[in-house]
Amino acid sequence: MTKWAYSGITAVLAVVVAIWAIPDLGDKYFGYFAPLNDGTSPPMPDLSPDLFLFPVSAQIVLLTVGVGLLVQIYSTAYLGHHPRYRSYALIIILFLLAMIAVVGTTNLWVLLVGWEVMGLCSYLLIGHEWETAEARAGAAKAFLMTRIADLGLVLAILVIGETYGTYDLLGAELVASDGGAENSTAIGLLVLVAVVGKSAQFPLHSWLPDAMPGPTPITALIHAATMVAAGVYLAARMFPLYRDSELVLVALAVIAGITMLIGALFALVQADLKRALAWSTVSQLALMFAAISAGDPEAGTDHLIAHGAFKALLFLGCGCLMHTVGSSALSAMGGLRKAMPVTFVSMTIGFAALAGLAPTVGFFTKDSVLEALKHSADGDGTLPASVGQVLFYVALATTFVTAVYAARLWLIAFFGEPKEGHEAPRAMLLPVVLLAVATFALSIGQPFHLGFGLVSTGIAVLATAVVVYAWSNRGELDIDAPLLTRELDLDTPYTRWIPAITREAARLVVVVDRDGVDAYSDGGASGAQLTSRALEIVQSRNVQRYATVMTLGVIALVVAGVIWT
Amino acid sequence: MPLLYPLILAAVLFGIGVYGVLARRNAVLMLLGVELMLNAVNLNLVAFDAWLEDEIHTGQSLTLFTIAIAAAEIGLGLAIILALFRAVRTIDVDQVGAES
Amino acid sequence: MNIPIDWAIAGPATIVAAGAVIALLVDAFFPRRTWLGSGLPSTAALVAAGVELFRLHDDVPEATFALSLILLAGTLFVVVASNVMNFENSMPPGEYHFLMLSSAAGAVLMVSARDVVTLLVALELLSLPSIALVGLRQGDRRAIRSAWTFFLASVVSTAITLMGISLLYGITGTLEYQGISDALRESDMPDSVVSVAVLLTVIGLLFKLGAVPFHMWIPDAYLGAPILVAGFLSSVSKAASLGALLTFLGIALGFSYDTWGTLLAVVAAVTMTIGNLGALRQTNAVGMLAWSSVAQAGFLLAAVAVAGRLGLSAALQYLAVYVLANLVAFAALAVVLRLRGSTAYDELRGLARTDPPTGIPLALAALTLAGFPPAVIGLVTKYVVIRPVVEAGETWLAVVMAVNVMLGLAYYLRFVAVLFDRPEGESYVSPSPPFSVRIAKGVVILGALGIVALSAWPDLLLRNLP
Amino acid sequence: MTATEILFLVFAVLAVGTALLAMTSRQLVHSALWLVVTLGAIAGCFVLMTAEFVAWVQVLVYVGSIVVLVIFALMMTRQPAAGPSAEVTGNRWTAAVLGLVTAGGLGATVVAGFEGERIKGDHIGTAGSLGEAIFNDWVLAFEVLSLVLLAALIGAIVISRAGSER
Amino acid sequence: MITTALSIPFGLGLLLLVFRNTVSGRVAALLGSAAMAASLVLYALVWEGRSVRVSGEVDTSWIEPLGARLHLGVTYVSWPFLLMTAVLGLLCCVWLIAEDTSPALVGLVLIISASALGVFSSLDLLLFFVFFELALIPMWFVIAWWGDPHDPEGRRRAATRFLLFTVTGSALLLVGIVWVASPFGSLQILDIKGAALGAAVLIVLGFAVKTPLVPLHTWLPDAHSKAPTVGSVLLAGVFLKLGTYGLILLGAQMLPEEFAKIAPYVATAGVVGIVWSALACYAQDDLKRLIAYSSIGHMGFVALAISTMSDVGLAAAVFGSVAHGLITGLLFFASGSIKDRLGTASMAAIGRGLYARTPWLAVAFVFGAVASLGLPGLAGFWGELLSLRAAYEVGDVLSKPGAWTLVGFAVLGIALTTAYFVRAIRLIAQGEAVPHEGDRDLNRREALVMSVLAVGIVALGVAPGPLVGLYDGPNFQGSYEAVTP
Repeated sequence: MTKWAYSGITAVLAVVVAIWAIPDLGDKYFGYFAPLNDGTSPPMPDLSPDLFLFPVSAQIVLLTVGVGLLVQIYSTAYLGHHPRYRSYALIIILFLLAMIAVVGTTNLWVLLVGWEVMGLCSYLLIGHEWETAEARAGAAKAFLMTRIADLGLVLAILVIGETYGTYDLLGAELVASDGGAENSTAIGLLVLVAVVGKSAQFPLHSWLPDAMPGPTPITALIHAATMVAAGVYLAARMFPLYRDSELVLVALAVIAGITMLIGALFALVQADLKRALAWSTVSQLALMFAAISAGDPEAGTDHLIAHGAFKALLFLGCGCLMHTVGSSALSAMGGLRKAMPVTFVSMTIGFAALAGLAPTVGFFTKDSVLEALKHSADGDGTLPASVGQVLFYVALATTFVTAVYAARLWLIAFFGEPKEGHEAPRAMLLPVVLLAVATFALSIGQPFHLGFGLVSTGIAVLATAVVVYAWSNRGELDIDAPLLTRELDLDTPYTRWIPAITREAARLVVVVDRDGVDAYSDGGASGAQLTSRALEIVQSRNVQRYATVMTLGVIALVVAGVIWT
Repeated sequence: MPLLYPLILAAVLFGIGVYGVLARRNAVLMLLGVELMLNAVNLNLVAFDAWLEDEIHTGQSLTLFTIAIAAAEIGLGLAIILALFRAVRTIDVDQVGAES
Repeated sequence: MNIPIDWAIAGPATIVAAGAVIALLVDAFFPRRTWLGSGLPSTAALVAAGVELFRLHDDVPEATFALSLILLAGTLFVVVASNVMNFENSMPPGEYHFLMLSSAAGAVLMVSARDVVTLLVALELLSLPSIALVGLRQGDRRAIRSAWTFFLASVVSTAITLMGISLLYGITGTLEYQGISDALRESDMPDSVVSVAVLLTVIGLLFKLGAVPFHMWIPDAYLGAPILVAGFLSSVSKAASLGALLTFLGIALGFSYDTWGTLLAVVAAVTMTIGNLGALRQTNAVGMLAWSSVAQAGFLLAAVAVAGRLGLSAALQYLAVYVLANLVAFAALAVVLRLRGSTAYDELRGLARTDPPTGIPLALAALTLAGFPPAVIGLVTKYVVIRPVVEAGETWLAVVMAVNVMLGLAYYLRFVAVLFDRPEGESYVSPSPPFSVRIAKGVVILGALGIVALSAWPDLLLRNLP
Repeated sequence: MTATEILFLVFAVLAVGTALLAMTSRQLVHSALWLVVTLGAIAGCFVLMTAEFVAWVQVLVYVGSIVVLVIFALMMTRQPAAGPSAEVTGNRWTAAVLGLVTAGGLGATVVAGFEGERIKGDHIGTAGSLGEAIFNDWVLAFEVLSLVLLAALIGAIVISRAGSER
Repeated sequence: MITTALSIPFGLGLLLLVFRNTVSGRVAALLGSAAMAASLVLYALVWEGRSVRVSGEVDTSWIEPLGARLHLGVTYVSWPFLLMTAVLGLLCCVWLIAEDTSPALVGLVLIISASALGVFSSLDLLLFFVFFELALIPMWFVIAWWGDPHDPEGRRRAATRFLLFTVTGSALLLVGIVWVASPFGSLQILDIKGAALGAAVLIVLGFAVKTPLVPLHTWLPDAHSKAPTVGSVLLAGVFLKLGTYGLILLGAQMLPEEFAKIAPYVATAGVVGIVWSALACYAQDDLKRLIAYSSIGHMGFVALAISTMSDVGLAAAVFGSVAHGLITGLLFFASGSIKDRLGTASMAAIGRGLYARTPWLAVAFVFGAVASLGLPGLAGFWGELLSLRAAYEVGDVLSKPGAWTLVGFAVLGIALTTAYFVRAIRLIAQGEAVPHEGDRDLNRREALVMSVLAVGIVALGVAPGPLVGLYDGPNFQGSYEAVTP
């Protein structure tokens, strides 16, 4: 049956990528070894695929294709009978290719192409169910916000080209790493715009939760492997170019701090599992950016990998639940522990990783992020100590909140009085299980920081305990914080003001264009017509009048002549 | 004799002729106005001729020609006016053009 | 001093005049009233005059030669095309040809005159017969009315001109161009007096040319006159007065040209604008052409205004093309009038489809007048006429001309669109037309071919005119 | 102030007065007759300006023929009772202004140009001298003029025929 | 060779006009396609490489007294324009291969394309101008007779409006040409260097009407929306390029010194046009009007690029023009076939859910839209990117703060462009399908035409090298005189 064909293609792709990438999995550092294209004015742009992988890029590529493959397999069952399955699957493959292009090249133009093609793909996939208004709206919102951010990247590339005389990332970084970094503030801020939009950080965060109308596998793909991951990757990748601009780093830190906290809080109060997970993604990504701003990109990317694994797990699991109860609303779930054991176990692992409980990978990577933040809090990071400290404590708070909502979701979804239900088909379970395994497997070889291990575990356990206590007392975990449920109205500008302003401006322009700009032509035309009519009137066939006009003309002419000469 | 006498006279007559052309209702009388203008011109020509003592009498010759031309014009003009009268039963300059 | 009587120049004119008389006599003594019959002598006379002109090629000034050639050719065109009118038994052919030719003689004399007296007499010889021609159609109220309008207006303008001449005579003591020029150069007259005299003198020519505000007789006269007479007025008599204007200003006032130039430039600008605006709302082909001829006069005047600085060629070349296109248009309209009885746009609708031999030349002529491809020659002459204006530094005038090109296209295009439009109702089927109409059509096609040839090789024109 | 000048002024006043009368009189025939006087006076001025021949021509052509023609024309085109003061159109005030402006303008011009010049009056324009001039120097114009007259004649004939056959 | 390439379509066009009643529309269109294909091949072959100043030069005497010569040739600037024009003309003819086409229309299309080719390949000012005018009256007839069948009055008015606007422009252009040529004594574009500032202003004004630059653009939306499909394609794809090409050749290259003084205004007008038209698009309901306005925006980018007067700017201008030709061609073909089916181009009337009703048509439209909003990897992107880069680098003529402000507004314009295209897609392509009896998916002919364009767009987008390479590389000596305003 044909729908497996696309999974087959994806598998082939995955294998090829694996063969290409695995040799590059070395020890983790950003090394710089590339011929510097020296030349004052950069060359005309071209799209030569200068493939090159750093160890971390290799990891991300592998994650991408891995999750992508799993998603394809999952989709065969989840969406296999959809009339438009073909375009859906093909777009997924294009999506993966784009992500590979972003990660696997040093040619900034190729990177840009991949970057924006991803935006297009997510637009198409989120809008896959374009019959529904929410899907249309979510898709449009995602596309617009990310595209506006992408323009930042375009300009950033232009500035890089002008600064380093090349559009080759390695070349640029080579110069930069030799202490020759210039315009780092400009470049940094522009890159910041790009990644903030792509990875849904404050203030461009609201498109990610609104993208939930998209099919759940797509959500998993976007959140774990492709779209948002690209943002973090780019920020880490271009770190050398803006490292020595404190302004940029502080800005990044501030954004990260705000985002991680509000993301976690919003996740805490959601009544919809998918949306809650989406917000948790936002806040987790913020954690990674915090690490980068603290001068430790590796920590950030590590957490990216880990998060990719367990967030994909969680979303796919959520898909299984939806497949059973037919909705992603928490109210519809509950007590599925018995009915769907496999899903239960794997998602438990996922939530544990999210909460940062050992021995899941989430525990290790989050700890190294916290470690990095602590460093900068002590002032030996790239950030000013004050900012570092604030960021550090915010991060701790976030860890707590994260653990709380993880526990909450887990409890609401699976406990309470048992419900009827059945496991999802095998094609859907398999990826979930595999990811659950991965969530453990990836923790092999992760650095272990004892102190933070204890601290964070303590926080997590405490949080879980609180939730469990509340649950056992009140029997329900509905949090009534209207302000948070309204998500602080942060979205109002995008939903109300900007569209309204644009619409009004557009109306104005149309009116002016019709009645104002055209004035000269219309005026001329009507003037000509009027004069013409007037001439007809003067043309009374009365010769005496003619003679009068003639005489007047003669006098005028003579007077003019006399004055003139 | 001062040259200005005939010149001023010519100017005045020319003005009167203009008035005649522009004011008279009867076509023939408009024509007479033109004649008056031509005569004014003749006065000028003759006066200048006499003043310049032109051997080849440019002025006076032209005067003669003007008189002849005037005759021709009058002839043609009267013919047109008569035809006009026969055609539209009036030579009232306001009515000639008015009704089509 | 002595007035040089240049019989050499007078030669062709004399022949034409003789032809006129012969035409009259032939018609009188063989009163079969066939157009062909009385058309032949005039044709012969014109051809002979042309031959004579070429024989004199070396002893007449280039400009005069070219102008006379244009005049003779134009008259010939009209005379031959006039055969189309033989259905009008209300038009006496003999007198028609006589008047036509005598006024042509006047035209030729006008451009070859070198003293104001001759100029004036020639001007009369040009106008009086053409007035008679306008009123020629018997028992036609409109015709006689337009004749009356034309007559009075032109008589008044003559009187004004004469006043100017008399003053000029008083100032300079002579009426011979060269003499005037010399006298003015060392006369101590106040400039104001001189300018009054000169301007009054020029009025008569401007009137014939149809410059604003002396244009008002034109629409009435053209609409009332027999259509080919209108063609004659719009081409030959305009050409003659233009030539006279050029020579008079050129020789008599050459040294102080710029003063008059600027004034003429203003007149030209006003004229072309008024003419185009007047044409905008016309729905009768003849009316449209009448107003457009006013506009074209404006373009010609623009060329004249700068001719003092840059010579006559621009004016002559523009004039030649204008005359050709205009005559083609009028001849074609004459055919239409003969076959359909009206030249209103509704009557012309779809002419180019139903009767290509007439309609397509008509469209071509309109495009030439508009100066628009495919009639490349029109565009080239527009270029030719704008160039000296720009070179003379009168850029404002050039811009006005540009705007007027647009205005002109507005109605020429409407006309062309009407010609090519799908004819509504029953499409007109022309019965096999009589021989005379065939002749006229032949002339039209010939003229159109001329336009095409010139469009293909503009050199033909631009090389051979001075 | 010689006798000639006085006489000239008399003629001038006469000419202007009768011209005004001619251009304003209600009776068409009267105005024609007034015009005769004007033209005669102008002929007198010609004589005083030593242009005898021109003067005679003036008397013959104008007074003799043209005016007669005019009067006939007036007779033939007698309107069925036109109302009083119907002989001037509504245009008259404009006309008056323009006439004044013209006269004034021309007067100013000639004053500016020819102030203080005098006609000596010892260069008589006799028939002989004039004829000499015409047939030596202006003969071309003269010939052309004959054609003009012929053309005008023919034109007049045709036109008048044009009106008749309707 | 060039003369052949020109005379084939011209001749055939005239023949078709003459024998419009004897041949069938299909045959006429087939012949036309053949002719355009032939001249396309010829123009492709005539290229002798960038090192040759003028490829396939033809130079014979024409009007000696004026110094005008029949001087034709292909330069590294005009070549892309020529190929693009030939391709569009060919596709238009292919589009017309149907029973119901009138042979006269094919003839006019041929003549229009041929005269555009003539403009691009003429190196003599007067010849240039003649070709420039030659296309106008046929286009008038195309719009006024074959235009929007539901609005005879409107299409006539639009046609006349278009003609009068452009003629005013070209008349000013004529004055400018005269002004340039008369002191110089020659009409040969490549020889002339420098003229009065006023002349340059007139020339730029003339082309600004054609391009069009705000505020001289108001003729364009009406004309495009009333014209028949092929008419719109030729208008947007070819006619606007006459303007940009003229700005490059007669403005920036022929009169560098003077153009340098005008350039800032041109750039500003262009960028204002970008934002202005984007906003106008956002409020449009008529699909064809929307595309027309979007053309104004793209031409704004081209104008910005030209006015930097740098090599990058030149590349940007050429690339932008060519890309816009293909993309807008595709968009107009798509919207035209929508209009053919449903009899209207109003998005409200078209109704939602074209994805479901006519999938391939919808896909074609969305593809065109995505290309037009400048997605990297498609043709539309590089033109805009390069002109941004040119403005960011600040050529010799623009001031740094000015240029960077312009860049900022241009970027804003791109964002708005995305917004209105997303809106359009949302309004007609997506949504609950409301079937219409007119719903038919692409037939073979339409599919062929559109897929050719799509392939071209992707090709240009993935491999911009060959085209931009014309204006780059070691052996490329700059395309402008060095200017110091």
